[in-house]
Amino acid sequence: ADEMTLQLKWVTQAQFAGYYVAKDKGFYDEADLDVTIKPGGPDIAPVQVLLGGGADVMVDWLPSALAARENGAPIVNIAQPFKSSGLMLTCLKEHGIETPADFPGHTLGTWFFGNELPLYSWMSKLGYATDGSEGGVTIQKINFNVDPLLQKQVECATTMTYNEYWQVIDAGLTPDDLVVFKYEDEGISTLEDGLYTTEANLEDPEMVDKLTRFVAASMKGWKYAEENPDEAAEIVLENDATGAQTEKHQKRMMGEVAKLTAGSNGALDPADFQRTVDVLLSAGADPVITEDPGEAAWTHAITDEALE
Amino acid sequence: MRHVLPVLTVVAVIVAIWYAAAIWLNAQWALDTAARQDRTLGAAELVLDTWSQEKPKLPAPHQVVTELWQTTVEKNVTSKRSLVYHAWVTLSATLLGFGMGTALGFALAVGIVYIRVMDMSVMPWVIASQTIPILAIAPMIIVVLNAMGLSGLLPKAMISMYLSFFPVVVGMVKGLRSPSRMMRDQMRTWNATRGQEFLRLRLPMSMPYLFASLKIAMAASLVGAIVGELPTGAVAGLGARLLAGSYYGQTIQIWSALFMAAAVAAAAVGLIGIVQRATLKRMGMG
Amino acid sequence: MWILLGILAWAGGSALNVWLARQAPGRTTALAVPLIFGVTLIFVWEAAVRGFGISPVLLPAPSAIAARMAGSTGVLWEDFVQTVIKGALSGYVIGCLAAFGTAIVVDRFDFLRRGLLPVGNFVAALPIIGIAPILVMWFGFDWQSKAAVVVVMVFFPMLVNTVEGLRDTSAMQRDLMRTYAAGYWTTLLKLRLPAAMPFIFNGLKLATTLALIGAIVAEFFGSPIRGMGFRISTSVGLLALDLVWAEIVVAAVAGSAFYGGVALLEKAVTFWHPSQRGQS
Amino acid sequence: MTEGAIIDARDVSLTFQTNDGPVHALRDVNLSVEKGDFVSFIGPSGCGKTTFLRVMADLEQPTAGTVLVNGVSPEEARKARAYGYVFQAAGLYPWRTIGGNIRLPLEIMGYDRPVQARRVKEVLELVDLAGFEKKYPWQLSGGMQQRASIARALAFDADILLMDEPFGALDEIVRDHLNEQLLALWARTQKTICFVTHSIPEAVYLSTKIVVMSPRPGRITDVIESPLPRERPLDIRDTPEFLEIAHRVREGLRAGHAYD
Amino acid sequence: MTEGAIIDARDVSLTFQTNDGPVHALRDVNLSVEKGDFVSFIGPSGCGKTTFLRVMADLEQPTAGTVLVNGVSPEEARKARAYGYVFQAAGLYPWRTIGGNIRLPLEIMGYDRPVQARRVKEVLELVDLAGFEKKYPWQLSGGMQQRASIARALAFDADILLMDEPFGALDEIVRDHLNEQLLALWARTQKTICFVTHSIPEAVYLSTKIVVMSPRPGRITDVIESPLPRERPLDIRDTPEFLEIAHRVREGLRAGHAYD
Ligand SMILES: Nc1ncnc2c1ncn2[C@@H]1O[C@H](COP(=O)(O)OP(=O)(O)OP(=O)(O)O)[C@@H](O)[C@H]1O
Ligand SMILES: Nc1ncnc2c1ncn2[C@@H]1O[C@H](COP(=O)(O)OP(=O)(O)OP(=O)(O)O)[C@@H](O)[C@H]1O
Ligand SMILES: Cc1ncc(C[n+]2csc(CCO)c2C)c(N)n1
Ligand SMILES: [Mg+2]
Ligand SMILES: [Mg+2]
Repeated sequence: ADEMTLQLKWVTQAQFAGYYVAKDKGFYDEADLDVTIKPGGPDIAPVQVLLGGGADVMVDWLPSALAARENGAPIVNIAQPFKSSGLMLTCLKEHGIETPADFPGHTLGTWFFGNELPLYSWMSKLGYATDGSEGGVTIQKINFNVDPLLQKQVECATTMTYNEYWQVIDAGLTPDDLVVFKYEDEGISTLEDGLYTTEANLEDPEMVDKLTRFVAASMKGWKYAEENPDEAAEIVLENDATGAQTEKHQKRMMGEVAKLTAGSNGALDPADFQRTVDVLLSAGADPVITEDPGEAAWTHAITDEALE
Repeated sequence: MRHVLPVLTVVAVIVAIWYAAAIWLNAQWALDTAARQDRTLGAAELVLDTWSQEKPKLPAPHQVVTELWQTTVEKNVTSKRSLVYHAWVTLSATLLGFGMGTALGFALAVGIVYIRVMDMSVMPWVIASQTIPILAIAPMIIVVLNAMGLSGLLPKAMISMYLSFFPVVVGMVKGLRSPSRMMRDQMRTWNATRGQEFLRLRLPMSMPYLFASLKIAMAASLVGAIVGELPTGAVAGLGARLLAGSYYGQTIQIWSALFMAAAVAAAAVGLIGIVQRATLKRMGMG
Repeated sequence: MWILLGILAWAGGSALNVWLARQAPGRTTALAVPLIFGVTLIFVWEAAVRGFGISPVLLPAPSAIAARMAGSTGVLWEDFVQTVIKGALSGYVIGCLAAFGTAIVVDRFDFLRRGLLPVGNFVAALPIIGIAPILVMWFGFDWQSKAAVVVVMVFFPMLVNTVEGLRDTSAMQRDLMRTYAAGYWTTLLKLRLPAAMPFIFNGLKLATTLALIGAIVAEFFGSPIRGMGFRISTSVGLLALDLVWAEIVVAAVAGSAFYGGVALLEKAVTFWHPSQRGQS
Repeated sequence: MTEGAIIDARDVSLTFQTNDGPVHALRDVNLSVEKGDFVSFIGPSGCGKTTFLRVMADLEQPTAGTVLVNGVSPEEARKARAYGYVFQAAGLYPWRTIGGNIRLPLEIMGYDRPVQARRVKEVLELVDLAGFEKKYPWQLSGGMQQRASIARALAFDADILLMDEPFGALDEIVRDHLNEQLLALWARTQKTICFVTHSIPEAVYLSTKIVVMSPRPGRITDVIESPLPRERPLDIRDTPEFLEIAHRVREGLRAGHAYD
Repeated sequence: MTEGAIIDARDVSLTFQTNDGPVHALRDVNLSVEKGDFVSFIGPSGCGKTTFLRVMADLEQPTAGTVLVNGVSPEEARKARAYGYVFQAAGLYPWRTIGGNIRLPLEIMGYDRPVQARRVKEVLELVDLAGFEKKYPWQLSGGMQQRASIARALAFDADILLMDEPFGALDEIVRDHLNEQLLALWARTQKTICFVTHSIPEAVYLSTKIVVMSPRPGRITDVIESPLPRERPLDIRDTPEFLEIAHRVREGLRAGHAYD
């Protein structure tokens, strides 16, 4: 079998169920692939791993992938299993924020490491300064958990529909205590988990063949996971080496993730791509990317073949 | 008794302060929760609540102890939910890194003592190297090593090595230079070779320094292994536990991993202490 | 081509140093040798990056880092103030003073010494990466939590060194004070503190590197949107590796300067100690 | 108490408890020293000379017996700053200049600044170290350091001077010179001096009373009252009286020794 | 070169470069020592005695002049292990037993194990330390340590023994005893001995030749050939010849001194 390595963007969880299912259910074997899945972490930049040769494919979000491209990393989107964005901003109701018009004067927490880009775009679209000045908002970097929201160090925090939101709920708050703003609903959503590889890989026919088989098998995994969410969650749990994940949380997460993958057959929708680029280009004084990367940043070559 | 009583007293005081601090830090959450449920808390209820929250700002001592007990004694040591398993993962990287760091530090020290150019050029850079925040470059080191085909234990051990070689260099340079002028002159009058001088004078003379450095190096090495675990994908090890705990706000888990780490460090350092006493005793310097 | 140049530079640099080291020792050679060593190292790095065509998102060339440093002085300065001046320095001062005060109390009451030091050794073994998130949770995101981390880091090395130093007087030196019927405070001031200075400075020097590392690492666990640790951790995500390395260079230079400053002070204060008189 | 005795030891014993069992450093030592006496203690290494001096200085507590210094206990005498002590090694503080070292006891005892300065100058001249006030101890030879340490003990007004082998590290010529000076000082100031030495000629030359001790358990085997006049030129050492006393001391020493 | 001279120094000068400027430790020193001589060096502190011994031992390079030891340069003599050196302080390695310390040079010089054991036993007996082989240095008194250090220098076959104030730290009785033993040893082994001391009686008692030195720049002011017989009981020290040589040494010393 051909060996392949996949670098995830984050730790083992149902967000990546499709790949674990494909491996566990033997879809990769059927495609004559031997896939190693490397979990990510807060300080891992998957792009570095990809360019360093530590992986053949990676999962990344489009905004940070495009930022990396501008910094000289020749990476290309080859498939897009996630159709919609799970990103949202969650506020505690007690702080009196009901609509985006209430943001000025409040502290919004976000993850950085590339994840802050959509929030900056949104704020600039709303016309709010982000340096804490009069009439603007204060942006605070927070870690990848919801403690700052619970401890009231920030008033709103970035959450994912499938993960952090439920951590807030698990902490004892009810949906009634919260106000959520989904990026998808605000019309500023950006593309999330996609599959990327290097330009060099795409020039190698053998590699292209492997990637094609990989994408096909992965999508099969995703569709299986959508249909059997509980079983998929179990598979994820078995693959979690930290032993920190819980069954309840993963099953719930799988259910939410299935909503995001639904509607994608794996091929990138150029319209979604263009919307993401537009959102990023609009980001105020310090834009994330300075020019439209155009079609060089993605390809249908793999998916066209894979989804035959 | 002379040694135990003071320690027990201090520990008792710390535990008391700890419980008090737990009330102070966790009260807000207890009150907020109660307010959301339209309840009011009596003083006793409040105190009990602050000591038994699921994700407290500061877990109470007994919560940490319970967690430690559950994750060490009550779990099979091969289970991924066993702290013993994670401690072992970290310890193996620590020991490998410690070994490599000691070897590197030792080699550098010998070079500095015997080779003039090294003496003059290396030391400032060794000091500068330690002002680089390792956590910042650890992910990059791991990525680069991965790219070179090194993965698993070795990258973590390299970071341990980076942190642990420094105390060994500093201590051993001092130790290898500790023989007095007269002692070195004696060797000269017997026309001893450099090797003989090293083995029979400098090395034994540096033993107390060596052990003092080894203890510091071991603690540094553990920190290195934990740092190295953070960006390896949080797979296994105490660092991964710390990290996972922090993603999911599991403070109790953080604290128990923390104490486990300190216990591992104390045990490893204690072990060196035992070896030290045995060695020095054999050398008649006990 | 570049690889060849790198090898040549390496050979040239070491040869020059070997030659310099043979010359009569003096201030200039003592400075020049490590400098040449460093310059050679940087040149080899540059040559390797160019020669092997290493991607700038893995390891940027020194020239790229230098260009970035020149271009981003504003950001670097802002981060420097936030991390070094506000976080590291204040924590260093508070931590060292607190440890010093504690050391004097601990030294006075033997019960405390025997109780506190073993516990202190245990606490000192707690890895800061575990402590930092907790302190950030307690003290907030701004520099106060960084200072708190630094305080925790420098406290025990400083305490242990000071306590040890205060005990480092010979029986004869203490007996002399007794024959003068000198009290506790007089003995402390005129004998034990001066005698402890070499140890205290050992602690102070050790604490300088710890302080800087502590402040930067703590920023990884929460910070306002400035600071060296913040910049490093977030720029990696954007693959602005030249900025990351620019911050690392600032950190290394600041750390070495801090260390060097304390070492100079040590030379001035403990001029009388054999280790400073250069007679081994 | 013997009438007029400034130091009076009765049945003093001192046992050190060590890991290897008790060490009897002193046993049943009786001695009385009159005001103005110059007493030398001589005896083989480890016989308890230093220990006895330390008992007088309240640096060691006897396990049995009583000692009176100036009619009071050693502790009270120490608190009253009744004596100056010169240790076996110079023991100067390396972070203070020679002047600073000599000034140290004066600062502690609260002398005025001008008085301090005057005294430091005086004693430095006395021990031939004028001009070295600003030097640090390590810049001086061993002998000069030893003289500085003597100066330090002389700087304040103590009636009693306890000196533990102060001239051990010096060569014979310097030693002779300092012996002369010490005698002159003693004659001038009327201090009482207790002096430990290993050198028989030195003991005989300096003392009005020579105490010969024997080792473990340390006891006094002989107390020799010197018939020599108080005024002693250096060449008194060639007189038959001198040689006779020296002979008696040597015999006393040899009796307590393991050899022969 | 003087015929039969085992050590021959011609116009030896040595200047140390220090931060405070040059220190002239030796200037124009000329000396020749015959085989079997017992030479004592005496002089005030800091006059260059140790330095001269170190030059002979190739531990210091003269800045001018030549030294021959056994007809070759000091370096060659050192490499041929021509001498044993006893330092001013005992300098035993604390992690080795007394036996181990004495065995050390034998190990380094590659003696066979049985030979090592035999030699260690022999020299321990020679210095009266039989039975202490397994003890560590800190379990011995200063005098015993010093004797062990002498034993170490005697353990291997060196023609020349260089001793730098080996008995400085000892009391008079022990010192007398060791002096006697050293003479006996010298008579038996026919070694050439260079011996630094501060004690005039010691120098006179031991030596066939006494070298008197004066301080800075260190030079030889007098070389006294002793008329005493090689066989010397301890009470030779009360004879007029002895006192006369002692007097001459004292005068020589005093001349070089700052006092008087
Ligand atoms: N603190 C101590 N603990 C145990 N034993 C001690 C202590 N101080 C001295 N001794 C022992 O007491 C005995 C007398 O010691 P002391 O120092 O009084 O001798 P000394 O006559 O001054 O000898 P020296 O001439 O060598 O100075 C020695 O056997 C010594 O080992
Ligand atoms: N390594 C050195 N560097 C500089 N000066 C030195 C050095 N060694 C010795 N001296 C100086 O050389 C002179 C002679 O020293 P040396 O040790 O030979 O004297 P000495 O006669 O042995 O004295 P002592 O009787 O005190 O042992 C002294 O003034 C000393 O300060
Ligand atoms: C390197 C890296 N780490 C974390 C995130 C943010 N993020 C994306 S998915 C996810 C899991 C939980 O919802 C988190 C935290 C990111 N984008 N990149
Ligand atoms: Mg004594
Ligand atoms: Mg000398």
